[in-house]
Amino acid sequence: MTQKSTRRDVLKLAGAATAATVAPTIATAQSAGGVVVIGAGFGGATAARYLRRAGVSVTLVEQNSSFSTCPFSNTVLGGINNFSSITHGFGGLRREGVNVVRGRVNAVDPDAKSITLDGGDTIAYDRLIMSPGIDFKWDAIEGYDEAAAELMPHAWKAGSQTNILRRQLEAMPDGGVVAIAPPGNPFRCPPGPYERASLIAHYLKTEKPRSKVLILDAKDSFSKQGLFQAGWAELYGDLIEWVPFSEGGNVARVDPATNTIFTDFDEHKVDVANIIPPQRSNRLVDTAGLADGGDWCPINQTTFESTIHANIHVLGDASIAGRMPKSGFSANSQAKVCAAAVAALLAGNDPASPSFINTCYSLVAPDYGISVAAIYRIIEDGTIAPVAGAGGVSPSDAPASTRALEADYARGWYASITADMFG
Amino acid sequence: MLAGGAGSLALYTVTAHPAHAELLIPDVVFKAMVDRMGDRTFSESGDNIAFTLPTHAETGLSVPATVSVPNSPMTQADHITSLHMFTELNPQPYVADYYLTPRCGKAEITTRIRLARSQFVYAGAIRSDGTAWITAFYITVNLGACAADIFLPDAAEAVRRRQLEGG
Amino acid sequence: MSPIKTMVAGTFGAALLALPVTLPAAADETAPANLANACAGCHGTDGISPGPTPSINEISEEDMIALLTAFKNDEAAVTMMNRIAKGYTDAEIAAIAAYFASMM
Amino acid sequence: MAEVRVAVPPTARKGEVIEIKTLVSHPMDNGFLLDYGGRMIPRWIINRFEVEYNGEMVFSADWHVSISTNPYLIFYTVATETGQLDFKWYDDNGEIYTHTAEITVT
Repeated sequence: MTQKSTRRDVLKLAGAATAATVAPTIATAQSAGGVVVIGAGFGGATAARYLRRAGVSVTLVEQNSSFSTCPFSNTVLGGINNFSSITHGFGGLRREGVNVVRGRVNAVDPDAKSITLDGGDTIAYDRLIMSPGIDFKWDAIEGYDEAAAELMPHAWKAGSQTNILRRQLEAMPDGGVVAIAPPGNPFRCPPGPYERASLIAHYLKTEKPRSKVLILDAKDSFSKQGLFQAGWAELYGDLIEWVPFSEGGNVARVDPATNTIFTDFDEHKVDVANIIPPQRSNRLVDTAGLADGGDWCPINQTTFESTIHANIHVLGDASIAGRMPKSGFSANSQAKVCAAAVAALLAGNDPASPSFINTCYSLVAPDYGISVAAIYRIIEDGTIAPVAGAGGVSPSDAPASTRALEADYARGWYASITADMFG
Repeated sequence: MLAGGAGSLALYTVTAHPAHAELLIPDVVFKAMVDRMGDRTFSESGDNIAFTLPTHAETGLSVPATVSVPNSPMTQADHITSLHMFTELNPQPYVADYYLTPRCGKAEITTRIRLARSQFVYAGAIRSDGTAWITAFYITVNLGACAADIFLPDAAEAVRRRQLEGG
Repeated sequence: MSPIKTMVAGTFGAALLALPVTLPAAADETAPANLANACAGCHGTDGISPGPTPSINEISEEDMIALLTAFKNDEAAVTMMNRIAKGYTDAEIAAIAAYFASMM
Repeated sequence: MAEVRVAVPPTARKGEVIEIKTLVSHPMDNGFLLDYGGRMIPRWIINRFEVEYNGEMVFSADWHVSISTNPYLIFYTVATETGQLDFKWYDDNGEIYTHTAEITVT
């Protein structure tokens, strides 16, 4: 293995070895009907791609013709990137042999081992991988429903919501107040609201310097808090104000007609209201009871197979993956473990022990990046937990050059992970 | 029903609720229950108490918790007189005791509690006829990446938290 | 979140009853692919980076072991890899290095 | 002196069950922690909370050291008549913090 050889030689060898290893897998998968993956996001696209790389026949069902990422959508809000830069097509997946089917899934039938699309088509599966993401709890904040979200956008699924919020920021006069209301834990992308506050502040500082960002928080602490707050003080002075839960930040009610936010004890009339409501797994999982009456889906932590129904794997934000946060990188890492486990199970082999990483960059400004990372394994109690002594956040005393380098690596992260998802 | 009196055994066995063949309460929690709820028979609550907490808390500093007896009519004849919370592995088992009257109209409280580590948290309710229900919830207290906040606004709070996390 | 369905356990029972998961038979050692694939999120599929993150697909096995070990022991300073490398045993570092080398 | 904040609906229909939210700024030091110099921070909490509606106690609580910093509480009461709700928080140090809210019942 350590013998020196030219790159070309090893490529040939590796190719031969791969073909020999995966041949039985292909046979098993095809005879059994193959794998269906629901959702072409960080979890689903990655799972489909890595299954295909393992020689498994894969159908990927996605309701949209392209996928826009939540990661880096804050750069669109901050006017740094345009929306098309965070939107990805599925040509690469198709070229690699993934059967991408556009359709909206309306039911999963674990007994028949099939899914039904809007319009009535059914697709049978041997194993199903669901990475459907989140839905919002529309009843959690009084007055905040889907209609209200058109006026007070959540922008917590990238798409038209992102554009609504960006247009509101562009239309806001100088001196206006932008409120961001993050939910309590757990929710998709824990540092996301604070990166959003940062990049909106960057935009306002440049274009509308008398404006304010007001964070009305349902929590008393947040991810990378010390780094964010130090960056805010350094870059934006008092442009960003954070009101934690214990100082009355919790949003209880909204009035979209007047752009008014009612916290437990106060009311704030604002110019732009970004309400990020509490979340749960995508309601599609309810068609098969996969959340077991709760908000998120319990799963086997090694294979991501549902503990409710065999042959259905749930990963990404919708799943309870031990202590991993609900992030795009988590879903990407989980998807590769899940794909390997599914390929092994189809071939009649035992799945290998998993290892996961979560790496998360946040931009405090375009040239000011901070990060957090952790390595995850299965611990004695059978759940996914971070490896002690590893990971952690960027140093608090890092020089500007390090912040700039981490901002570069944030862009590298995005280029790499989206290439890893979509080919 | 619970067997054994206050503090006489380390574990108490309940077979009242069909869903749970055994209900085991640590001695320290049982003593606290007797102290705050009285030396009486405790029944596993079944569906009587709704005890709502997150299954995972990102830190143990401020965990939302709701204790409710949703089906209590809260009339003079039939109401909840108190709601209680206890912890298994905090330095002390006592969290809070709430004393209700029929004028509350609804047997429910929501508060925020601190938890030193992953553990069972217990809730109790006493009905006006003297019935006492107990229930429990296992909560995992995290300090993981992304969701975790390793830095804090000020050093004193950081020390507080370190101590708290260390139990 | 849903109202609690109780699971009450004593001090001695808690640790066991708290386990919601039964593990399937899994190999004791983490598969090299499971270790190495996680790198792709930042360094690109098979270690080939399309952006500013360094590619790691053409680092020799010896160099990769030396690099990761240096990061792990804080003998080389970078932005994030010191934090990442600490999560792996020496054997796992060797397995990752061999995995990438095998694809060259 | 702790800052107290209370949310009571200013008006309600007779017989309506109203939600009351309270938040107090208080460290709620639990007595088990050390300060930065390694010295024990003594226990200092609000240990009792009482609510009277037109002079009648409708709700009260004993708080212990596992209640979080800046204690937050939601509870309920029946809007029986126009009048006032008197809130009292009892501090370990002997201070009593008070707040009064008016309610109009129709």
